[in-house]
Amino acid sequence: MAKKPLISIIIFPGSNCDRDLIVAIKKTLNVETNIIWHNEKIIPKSDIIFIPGGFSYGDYLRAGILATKSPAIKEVIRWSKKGVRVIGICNGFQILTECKLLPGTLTKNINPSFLCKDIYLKLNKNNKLIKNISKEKLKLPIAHSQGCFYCEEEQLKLLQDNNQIAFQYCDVNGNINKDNNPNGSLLNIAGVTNLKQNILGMMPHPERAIDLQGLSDGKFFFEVLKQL
Amino acid sequence: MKTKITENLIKSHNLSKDEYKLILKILKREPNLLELGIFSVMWSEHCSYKSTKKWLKQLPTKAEWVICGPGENAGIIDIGDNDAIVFKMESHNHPSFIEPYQGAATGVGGILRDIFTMGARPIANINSLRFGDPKNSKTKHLLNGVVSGIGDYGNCIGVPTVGGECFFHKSYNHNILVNAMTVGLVKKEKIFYSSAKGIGFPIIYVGGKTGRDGIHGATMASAEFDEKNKDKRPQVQVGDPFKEKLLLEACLELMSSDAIVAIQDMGAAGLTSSSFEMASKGNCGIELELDKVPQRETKMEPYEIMLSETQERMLMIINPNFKEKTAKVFKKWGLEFSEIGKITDTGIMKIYFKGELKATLPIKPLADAAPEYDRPRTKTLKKKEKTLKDFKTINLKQALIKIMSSPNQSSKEWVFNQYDRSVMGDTVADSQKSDSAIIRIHNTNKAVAITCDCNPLYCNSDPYRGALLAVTETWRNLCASGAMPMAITDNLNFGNPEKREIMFEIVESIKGISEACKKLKYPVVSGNVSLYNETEGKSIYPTPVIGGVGLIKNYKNFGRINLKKNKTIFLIGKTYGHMNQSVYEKEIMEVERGKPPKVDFKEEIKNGLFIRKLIEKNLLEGCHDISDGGLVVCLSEMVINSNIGMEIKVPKTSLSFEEWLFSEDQSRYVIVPKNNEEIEYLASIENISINKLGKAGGKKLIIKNCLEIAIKDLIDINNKWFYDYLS
Amino acid sequence: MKFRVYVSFKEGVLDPEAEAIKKTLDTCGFTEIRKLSRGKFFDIDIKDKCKNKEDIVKKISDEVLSNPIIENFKIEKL
Amino acid sequence: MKFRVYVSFKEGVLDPEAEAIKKTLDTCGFTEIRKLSRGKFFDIDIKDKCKNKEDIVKKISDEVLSNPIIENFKIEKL
Ligand SMILES: Nc1ncnc2c1ncn2[C@@H]1O[C@H](COP(=O)(O)OP(=O)(O)O)[C@@H](O)[C@H]1O
Ligand SMILES: [Mg+2]
Repeated sequence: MAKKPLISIIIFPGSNCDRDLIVAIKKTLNVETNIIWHNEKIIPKSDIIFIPGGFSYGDYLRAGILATKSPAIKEVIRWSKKGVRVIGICNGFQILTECKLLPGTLTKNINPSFLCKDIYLKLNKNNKLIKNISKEKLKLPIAHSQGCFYCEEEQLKLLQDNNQIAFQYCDVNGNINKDNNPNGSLLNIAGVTNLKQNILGMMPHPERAIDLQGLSDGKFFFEVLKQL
Repeated sequence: MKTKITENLIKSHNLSKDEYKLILKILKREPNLLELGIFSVMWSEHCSYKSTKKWLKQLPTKAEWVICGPGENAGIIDIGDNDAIVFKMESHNHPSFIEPYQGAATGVGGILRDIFTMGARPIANINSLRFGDPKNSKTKHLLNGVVSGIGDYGNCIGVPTVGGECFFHKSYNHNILVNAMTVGLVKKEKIFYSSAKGIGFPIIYVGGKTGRDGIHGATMASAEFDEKNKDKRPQVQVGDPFKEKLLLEACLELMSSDAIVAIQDMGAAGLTSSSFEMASKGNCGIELELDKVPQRETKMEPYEIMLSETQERMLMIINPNFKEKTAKVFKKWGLEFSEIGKITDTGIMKIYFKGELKATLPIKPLADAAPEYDRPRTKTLKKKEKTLKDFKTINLKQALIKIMSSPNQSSKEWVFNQYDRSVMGDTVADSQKSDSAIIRIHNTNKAVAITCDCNPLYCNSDPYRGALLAVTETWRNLCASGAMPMAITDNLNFGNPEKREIMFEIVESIKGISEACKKLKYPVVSGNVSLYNETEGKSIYPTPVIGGVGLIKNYKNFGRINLKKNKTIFLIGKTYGHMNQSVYEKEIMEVERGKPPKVDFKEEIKNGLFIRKLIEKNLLEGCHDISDGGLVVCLSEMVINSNIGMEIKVPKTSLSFEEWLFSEDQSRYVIVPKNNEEIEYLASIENISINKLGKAGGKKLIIKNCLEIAIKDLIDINNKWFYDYLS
Repeated sequence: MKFRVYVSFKEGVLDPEAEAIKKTLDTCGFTEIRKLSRGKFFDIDIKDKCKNKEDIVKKISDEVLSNPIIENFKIEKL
Repeated sequence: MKFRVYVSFKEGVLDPEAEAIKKTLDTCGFTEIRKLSRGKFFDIDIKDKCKNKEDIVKKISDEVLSNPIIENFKIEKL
């Protein structure tokens, strides 16, 4: 992107990481975010559309489902088909799977209570969307109770074969194993893209880790967006 | 169908005979049932503070930086640059015992509303919890429910829950404590108050529809309701954090205009106390039309509408020029709202229902006549206690293991991992990383430090000193985080004030808080009182929980519970070996005896200011105050947090190893300087007691000639209890 | 032997979740719904050899599966 | 007209909450239970005047009330 990218963010009733995301984008990319209220019927052509974390509609019924009924989501679907990049974080990821823009689903954590902690993420350097992040691993916070990624076996195979698995939970040395799977996700999956790799969903929160002591890897995530 | 006001009815409304006589005098006639209900809640302990008002007045509440002290929905302090911090603590003890999940959740919801009612955006929650003996059959269920209730509510609304306390003791077997505190941020010129203004201005109700939630049980049992509507039993309050989030955003959006003249949340006693207090503060009258109150259930009576405690509701007085704007904002956020009345100049509250006048109450006389008691009190009858020194010695390593794996000293990871601590992106440190939680003031370099504390064993042994120590402990926590302590909120949890010994505890505690606050120039700006925490004559230990708030100039320089390899470890402050009421005596000797430790305020202030200065100048790698469990617990926590070991030598002293390691003398800190000479020099010129303890490094906590334990073992021991207990 | 236990809210208890679902359905065009309420069910298979099966299911429903303060339950033999 | 929609997990999908309940029951002595599974139900009242009531309920169940990747639903007329 030569000139400043146009970044839109959709806010639903109950979203609560919208401000954090807007601030993170401003701090890392020096861009003002274009705010879209959930019932707007038109989203202007954007370079990236973000769906923030939080509890859209209180996460009632199940996380993400009620938000998929908003008018703005129809626009997200339309733009995503045209190749516009769409990134959903946490609740945004849940919304993207619920409206089937991303494969699989996010179910209750294996230990069914809410879990907030800092985790490490291993990056898939063969995934188009994130491969230019200048780090092997990111340390980011997670905070969710429905983050266990699940899909059917054939689908999982496809995700692997097509490099759609963008992030996996790992330990401080980058090892992926059961002990550092915080929520029971298949293959420690923390983030996936669609087949075309223009839509990304992830459970961890890069926007909360911009400039705090010991927690600033989120900036690597945002900075790479400049290069898209 | 006029209900006769019988003696029983009066009694079931918790009104004494004298109080009823006063009602007759004020009204110059008999009240009807609705009016009786209103009197009963307005004069309840909860709303009128009738047992404690006399004493609360003695609390020091002023300082140049105090913008608003007790009396409003929350206290407010000035942190410079036009920013102000709004905070308060509130209890939801009884509802949480009945239904832990909803009770705790709605407790959080209630305190959040108190904060945003004043125009502030909530930026952090903390909580102080007391449960019964873990072996008690109900404890596990209560712990599970309360923690997930607190977590789910705060997580959903998107305010980080960054710290707190969780303490077990059998005195809470039948009365748990759930005290929640919220801290908010507001621009000084955008503070909203509850005092009504504007004759003729409309009163707007917004938020959840009114149901029969939480209507006083005893009152509902009264004759008329019992026979006619068997299914109209009182209901538990259920929290709706999603609605609260909408309410929060809508209120803050509307507050950015000049629409709102006055605003008040509907908390305890719902519409009654909110409307009454607004009118009373503004010296005006009020007219309500109850048909216009949005209702969730059918056939609700005026009595029920006025006394309902449905959550997530607000009352506001609107400048009529902004009616449209107001409607627009509430519609945007999908909130139910309704104009339910207006402000008048009559000084009278008039309540209409279906066109009929149902209640007429003079506001000022009712408020002014609210009872205020000086209840009799006597010193608790306990055996004369003096300091006892004959403690049992056992293997020191075994003692440490037992203490670090005890429910009260165990890592609370199981608890705080259920709380979203990082939302809002300004959590510099939760209370695991520093002695208080540290929240950056958005878009600035400043931060607030927040902590809460109370040691019930200290308070039970000596309510005066115990309360005083709770205040100093929060002050020390703030200093150890590098913050300038500014003000406190308090939550006074006690048994039945009509008992002389309990009243004695209450008064002594308030005196203890006052004394500490005066000495530390650390005023009380808000608080809450929760009485009658007793079952079958057994009262809880006196538990005056203190919530402290301080200011950090530069969020990058804060005190970390941390070690650094090869750096020297120092002890600040004097060790006298006070063991009574300590964790050691409780856990190892299984006794609670003697007096809690003393505080020398000169020493306390000197050490606290010294520590803060070191942190502000970024001269420390790590810092931790010494509290429950003494020096060795403090050192263990530093080892666990940093995953770095240490080797310590006990200095030559007349104290035994036990006293040296486990005593709970006050005003002490452990620090890890970047540069030893500099710190030693600064300490010498300020006449600070400083002792070299040893060095950080290695994979073990080694205290020469006393004990040795691998970090890994220490971590396992410390983590084990909660997971074993709950799985 | 199999039982199904239905757990639902008592009359008058606020159910924010049902309210939010109903509202969403309204706004996305399912305006035909007059009322929506919500509950949970549990299918329990009890070992054949054990006596008083029904009492056991009742006890479990009361003590574990439902929250008697806000919920009712009903047991059905399958 | 009233309908009840049952939503339950597909065969083979892990339900950690049901597992947790089963475990709790085991530890508090209810060892007679062979199996416990869990589901949700929704009671939906559709306005009388509206046509294709069942289709509407089906649509809502499929699009909103259940998650087709892990859940099945069944509709019952009440
Ligand atoms: N123990 C206390 N110390 C200081 N202030 C107190 C104390 N208890 C209550 N207050 C003050 O009295 C007022 C009324 O408190 P409360 O009834 O809890 O308010 P609300 O109805 O808004 O929750 C508040 O301003 C509160 O800060
Ligand atoms: Mg209030």
